[in-house]
Amino acid sequence: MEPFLEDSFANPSSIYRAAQDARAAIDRARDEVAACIGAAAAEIIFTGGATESNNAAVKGVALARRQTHRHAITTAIEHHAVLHPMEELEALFGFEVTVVPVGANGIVDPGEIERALRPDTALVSVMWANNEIGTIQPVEAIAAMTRARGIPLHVDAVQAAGYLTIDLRTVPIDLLSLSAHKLYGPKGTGVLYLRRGTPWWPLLTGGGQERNRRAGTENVAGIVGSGKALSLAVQERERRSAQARALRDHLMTRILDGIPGVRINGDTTHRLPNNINLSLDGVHGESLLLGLDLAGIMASSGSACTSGSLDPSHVLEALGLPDEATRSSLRLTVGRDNTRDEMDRTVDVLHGLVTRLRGLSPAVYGA
Amino acid sequence: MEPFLEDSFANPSSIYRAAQDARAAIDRARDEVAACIGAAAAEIIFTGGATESNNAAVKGVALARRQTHRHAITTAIEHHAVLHPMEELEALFGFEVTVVPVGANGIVDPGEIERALRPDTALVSVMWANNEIGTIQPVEAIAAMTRARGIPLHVDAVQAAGYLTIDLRTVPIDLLSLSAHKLYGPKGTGVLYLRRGTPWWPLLTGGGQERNRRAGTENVAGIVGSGKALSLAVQERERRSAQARALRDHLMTRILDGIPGVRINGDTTHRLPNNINLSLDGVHGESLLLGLDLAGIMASSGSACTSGSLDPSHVLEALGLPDEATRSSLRLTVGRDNTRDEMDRTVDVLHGLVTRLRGLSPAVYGA
Amino acid sequence: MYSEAVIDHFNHPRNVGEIEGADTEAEDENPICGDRLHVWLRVAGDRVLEMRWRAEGCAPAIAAASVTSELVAGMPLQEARALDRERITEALGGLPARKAHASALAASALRKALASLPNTET
Amino acid sequence: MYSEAVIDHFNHPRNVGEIEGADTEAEDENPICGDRLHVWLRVAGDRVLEMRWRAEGCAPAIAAASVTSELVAGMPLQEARALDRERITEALGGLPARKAHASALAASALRKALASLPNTET
Ligand SMILES: Cc1ncc(COP(=O)(O)O)c(C=O)c1O
Ligand SMILES: Cc1ncc(COP(=O)(O)O)c(C=O)c1O
Ligand code: FES
Ligand code: FES
Repeated sequence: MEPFLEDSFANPSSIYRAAQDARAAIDRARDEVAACIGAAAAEIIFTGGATESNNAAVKGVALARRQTHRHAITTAIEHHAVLHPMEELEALFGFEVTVVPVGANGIVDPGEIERALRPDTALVSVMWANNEIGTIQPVEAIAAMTRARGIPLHVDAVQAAGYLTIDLRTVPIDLLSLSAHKLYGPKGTGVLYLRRGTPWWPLLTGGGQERNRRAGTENVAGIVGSGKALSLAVQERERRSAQARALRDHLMTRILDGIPGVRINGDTTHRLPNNINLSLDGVHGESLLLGLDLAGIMASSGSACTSGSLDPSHVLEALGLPDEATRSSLRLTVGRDNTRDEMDRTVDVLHGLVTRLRGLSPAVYGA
Repeated sequence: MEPFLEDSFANPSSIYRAAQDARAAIDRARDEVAACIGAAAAEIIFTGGATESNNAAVKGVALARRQTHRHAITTAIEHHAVLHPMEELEALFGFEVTVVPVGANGIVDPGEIERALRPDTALVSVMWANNEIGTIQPVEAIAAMTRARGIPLHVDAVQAAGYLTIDLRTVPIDLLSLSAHKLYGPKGTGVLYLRRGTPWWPLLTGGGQERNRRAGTENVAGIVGSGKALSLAVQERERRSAQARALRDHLMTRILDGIPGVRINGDTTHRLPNNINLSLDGVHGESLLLGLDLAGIMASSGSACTSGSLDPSHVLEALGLPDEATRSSLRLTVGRDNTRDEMDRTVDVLHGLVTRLRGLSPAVYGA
Repeated sequence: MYSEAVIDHFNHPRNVGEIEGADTEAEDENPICGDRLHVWLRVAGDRVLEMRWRAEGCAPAIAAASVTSELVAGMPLQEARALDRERITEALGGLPARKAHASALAASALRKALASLPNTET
Repeated sequence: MYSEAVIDHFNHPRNVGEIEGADTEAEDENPICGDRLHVWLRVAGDRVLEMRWRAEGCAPAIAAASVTSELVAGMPLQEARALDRERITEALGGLPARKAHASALAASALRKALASLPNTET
């Protein structure tokens, strides 16, 4: 019987017995997530998504250190949920932010980060793997450098978590963002790893939840789902990676062999096993997406006009791609449930579509 | 068939057909919420909870206006998710914050707000109804004042939504926080009403979701549940209010009649129909909670040591209650599914418990 | 997201190709998006007889070119000169707000071709 | 959240009450929480014979007083003087971190009572 009271009943930080189950479920999820990345449970904070994790990480460290440190470093291919908070540090707090470029292969040179370090560098934020081109960044080398200088390092591992080994006992990263919804978990819930002792100014203040590091009644269902999705993804990592790689490589080989005028964007070896990013001469990415979508195949593009904004992909621009190549870009991501037949069908649909679209063009391609 | 790609599949801002359903569901929820409070759908932002709504509201307006306005006004009985962001404005941006006191009845005098207004007041934040003592604030009078001076007004309506009529066509509030989980909806999802044209600096930046006012992949399930819970609560408002009031009044009368040494905290008429807040001489709130809990009855207390923090309730302190009264306070909230029998049983359990605990005391009470 | 008409024109574009010995032709480009459109027209007296086109661009840009080629067939020159993006968007059954500019390319390429016509009438 | 022992002592507190003609007694208060505890002791030779108490406070403070009254019955004075909050917490089967200080009141009230004993031994 629970005559009273919806309020505390719903709130897993309350002391009541009815709330104990929710509390215990959250604690189990915390243990699961911690185990996935070699962290202590007390270092895991649940958030409302990877965007919040990234915002909280960048602003959290910078604001905590702002009185003595007014410089931050990131790379040109970060997610906007890192880049925009960095711009806020400039606009609101007079920070200087060094945005380190990447090579034409979409990988940052740790030497460039090292050269950008200053005595007043508050933090460095580098993603583990890029969401558009799948390139894997040398975070181990960067972590060694930042740790040696006592500078907190934030890593956006949203895309890496399903495919790469993340062991924070061996890689001295201080803050790490994760999201379960890229791993078949619920949307609108995320994780922030915060190494013990990292300077911290909370993004959300209010109640004392998450040990005063993130206020707000917890999304219990989302947290439980996140714990499950992450630990399942880690358990299955090797199998899923091998499977994705086999399918991806098959798809890529068939596209490169069968369709003329195609180039790959981003490094081909230091790359997530599930990602392909191509530019297809003379076709517009948005037209490719629609054509594929009409055939039941989902993809994305770095072209302007596809994302709801009119800006082309800042990631592809950072590789130094010409406008045409960005406009004609196509990203395909291999999922857990995909089959080899689907890869073949995708190549066929894409081939037909590209041929048809090039046939409409005033220019002559691959003919 | 959805061979590709978990990524865009999961993301309701993408252009793909598979994402259209999620998008449409979010839009329906937005319409539902807007209809509940007399707003336009475009003025509704979904957040990760009322804590985020409050943080976003206070910081969002203040940061947008910071170059010309460095003053903010709030009251002493706001939720910490308003008070702590206010403190951040002081610490990070050199704001001055006027915390207006309340009367001994827990209600703010609009004249006090008026006297606190300055030419550089960036915003005013006043809650509609208090979560501990249920007192209802004169937000209409305050809104008329702030509107006349062009100062944005934020109202935390989390506790009010289920019991009071909220019609933003007639009350010129500029920002309003709501949460479905107080209304039997999901946890970890909230609503922020943002009147068209209100100065805005987003708390979460990144992708362009929610028209650039709140970045991050949306918690689709939570949003849908929130829309449902809120619109159901509004439909049932009169019935639920009448029912809660009848039960609450019965409970209150029986307690006052049956148990000596009890006083009511907060105004008895301008008060939510579901809330009781008492102080019971000579017993410790935390002991009452445990005793009630062991009998299956949930309650809460403003005593230190019950909330996870060691601070006694700032709300009860703001009423000017002596320490003993805060320590011995008990909040009972009548829920949707409660019955008259449960009220009677609660009085009996409480009576027995108070008698027993007073019997342990070195002092002599009500004997 | 797109209307039936846009998808139909995207899948089955009408009047694609060149016109040998066209009375006028023009190529235009949307400088922001990079979409390109080349149109060829046959004209007789004060009417457009036929429009053909080639395009490289997004789906609504292709659909806009296609529907424009249908709209102008047999259309008085004066009316064709006044054909604006709103009318093209309407003929497509509407466009999402952020793609509304896709019709502009078709309207401007057509206008450009008509402008270079030897001025026979009026 | 609370151990079985805490709940048992809260529901069935042992040795509640005063001792008429006690050998010593003392009252103490936790200044932060406002919890109050009064203890009465009977002592014979170098042993505590009996402790009785009255308390106003939170559940673990009540349970701590109760379990302390059991612990000290028959205990050598020297051992009773050394009884600390850790030992009381242990006897309660542990306390949640944020309530760990609840045992302190029992330990300090006991120590205060023992300190005011006419110093018979040593
Ligand atoms: C690398 C990376 N970081 C952060 C995010 C933001 O995640 P969310 O939209 O779930 O908040 C994404 C989402 O696409 C991402 O790919
Ligand atoms: C008045 C009020 N505002 C804000 C909040 C914060 O809500 P949440 O914990 O869901 O973020 C609460 C929750 O108790 C509340 O009662
Ligand atoms: S991309 Fe075609 S109109 Fe912008
Ligand atoms: S309230 Fe009892 S120990 Fe703090």
